[in-house]
Amino acid sequence: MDWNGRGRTGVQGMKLAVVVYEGPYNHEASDSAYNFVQAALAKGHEIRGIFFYHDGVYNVTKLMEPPQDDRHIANRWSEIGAKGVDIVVCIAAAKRRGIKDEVLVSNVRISGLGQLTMMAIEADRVVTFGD
Amino acid sequence: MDWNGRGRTGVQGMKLAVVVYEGPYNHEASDSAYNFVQAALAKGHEIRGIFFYHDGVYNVTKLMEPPQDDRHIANRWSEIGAKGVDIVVCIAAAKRRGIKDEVLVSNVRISGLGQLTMMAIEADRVVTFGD
Amino acid sequence: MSEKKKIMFTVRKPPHGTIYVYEGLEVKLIMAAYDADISVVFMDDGVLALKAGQNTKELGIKGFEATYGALVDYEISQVYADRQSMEERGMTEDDLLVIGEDEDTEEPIRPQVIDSSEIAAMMAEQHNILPF
Amino acid sequence: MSEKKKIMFTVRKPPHGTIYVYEGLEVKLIMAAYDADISVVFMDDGVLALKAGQNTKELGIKGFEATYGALVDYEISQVYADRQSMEERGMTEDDLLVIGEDEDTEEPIRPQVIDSSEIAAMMAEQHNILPF
Amino acid sequence: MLHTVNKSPFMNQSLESCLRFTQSGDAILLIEDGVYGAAAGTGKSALVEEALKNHQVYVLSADLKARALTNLIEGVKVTDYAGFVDLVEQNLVHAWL
Amino acid sequence: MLHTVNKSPFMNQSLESCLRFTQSGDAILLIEDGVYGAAAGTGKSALVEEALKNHQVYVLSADLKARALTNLIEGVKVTDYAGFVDLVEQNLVHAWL
Repeated sequence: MDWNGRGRTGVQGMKLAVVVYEGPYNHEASDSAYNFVQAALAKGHEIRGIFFYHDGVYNVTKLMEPPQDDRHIANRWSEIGAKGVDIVVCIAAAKRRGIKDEVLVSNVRISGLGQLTMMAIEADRVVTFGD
Repeated sequence: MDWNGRGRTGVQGMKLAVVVYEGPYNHEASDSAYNFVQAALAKGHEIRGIFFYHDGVYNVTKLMEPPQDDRHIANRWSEIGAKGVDIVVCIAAAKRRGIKDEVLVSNVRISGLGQLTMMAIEADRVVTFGD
Repeated sequence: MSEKKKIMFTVRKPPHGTIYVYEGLEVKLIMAAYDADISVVFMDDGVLALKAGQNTKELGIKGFEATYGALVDYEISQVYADRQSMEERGMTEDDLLVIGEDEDTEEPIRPQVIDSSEIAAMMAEQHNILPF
Repeated sequence: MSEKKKIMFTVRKPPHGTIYVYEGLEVKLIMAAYDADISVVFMDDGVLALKAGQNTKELGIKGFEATYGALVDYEISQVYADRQSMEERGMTEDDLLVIGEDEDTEEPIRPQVIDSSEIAAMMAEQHNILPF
Repeated sequence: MLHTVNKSPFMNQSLESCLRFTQSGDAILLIEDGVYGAAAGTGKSALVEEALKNHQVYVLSADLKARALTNLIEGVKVTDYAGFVDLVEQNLVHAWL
Repeated sequence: MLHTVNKSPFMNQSLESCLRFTQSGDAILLIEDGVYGAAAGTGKSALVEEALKNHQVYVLSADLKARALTNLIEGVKVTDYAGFVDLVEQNLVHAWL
């Protein structure tokens, strides 16, 4: 098997947006998105924003308590937010599913679909993770 | 097209259990389960229990606020619970996903997988709805 | 950069079994208010969302046929359906719901049925593509 | 009714892409403590969960191969895999992970590969079947 | 036995898989996105046409109407949720999720 | 263009569908359960073997290892998340969810 040649000159300063459609633990989408964002940040890219839609809104509830030896998905996203990445949860999808300001981890905000629109227009690339 | 002949003599006193694997609104599973339970109750069957597992645990958060003209899935389940049906949310699945006593609608309880086991053993039939 | 960005939505899931088609429609309506060149392509099971006559009353969930009927009013007029996906599902152009009417002739407007090669070519021209 | 109830679990999803296999395993371990006659059948993409050598470290999620290795210790020994599902996925009996070892001989025990007609016959005999 | 199938046969193999594990005389109920399997004149109609030789095939009316399916394969029986409950009374159930 | 496919080809038509809409030269990245499409000697190997005639096909190493896939179709390139980011830099992306 070939290994994809890396260490190529990256396209620096590219703005990426990431969209997540599925909830934590149940689908791998959230993990894939997290690993992708970590790799993009490590390569010096700007993350224009991360948008949680559909069941993706469940990713950032501070009420989750995974087993001690498992990853804490909401805290991981909060740490990405603490680095200055704009993390947005869709208000319409969140209300329907019971995700509100009072249960959000920090460094994450609830806003409208206009934010997704702006990401799709302003980001050089949008990468979507879902089911 | 034929219509399934109904009005047959039902098997009265049958104990049914219903298991739901997916969250509200995102999948039809919860709606199918609800419609099935309503029909079973209308026919005089005993519902031995309803068990929410996987993302199904999201069905019973009182924080959900669907649009005014849409069904309120958590309240619907709570009303079924008020009729005396035992509605159980799996504690392990719920903890991981941030569903706790403080956000539950009434007439629903959090308990362990042993409850699902008892339903599978004691109910004459288990019907599972999921993705 | 005064040129409008081209944004495509792809709809590949069937309606009602999941909420993706429904919530995806909400995104399209919002995005229509922004300065972008929007197109929507229905392919695979997504074409099933375009079947006229859907009635979700007995199911007890909200439908969206009426909203699709207003797509042209929202200035979303580049709406396409993949021919092969329709054929595999036994659908013809007559099965498609109406997405608006012609301002002048008042003729009903339906999604345009095109081939996969045309869709592939359109995809390649986009600034970004959102799958719903 | 002192006879044990027969409960079957069917596993049809692939591992890791979703949590169903993982959380389904938790149910099997709990149910093993109750007085029931349990069997587990892997079919379709479920057989992929039985591949030996899964390593989820780079992915950053919890694996479960070690837990499968203790199924026999939990007294879950009726574990079957559908032959045709395995063949379609290029799997042979040698690819299967170990679910325990024989008490006497210490030989490794693997899921038993059987045909779909045998599985269908077993399904029909159950008190209830839980799909995971 | 009663087998429930809830996936579109065009994108998902669940119906095919279900049919491989059924025994003659088993009943099959198509629900949710599974109801597309009951449509006549599609690339997947042959599955249910073949299944009807050895099985009763039912389809849930609420899901049919939601999806505007009117042209069904001959021999498929339309039922409602009360009929679904009847089928469950009479059969052990497996859901092909 | 870059196409990401995240579904098992044995139960879901996403990979087939993706290949029907790709243009020559497009790259395909298999992730999550989609990596099973890169396995050699399966009933679905022909899909990627055929795709390799006109496309670069990549597969994500973390997902391969999690699924114990070692015997890959010749010509498939293994990449990691950093390589995934490289591919995104170079291409407009469509996810075949």
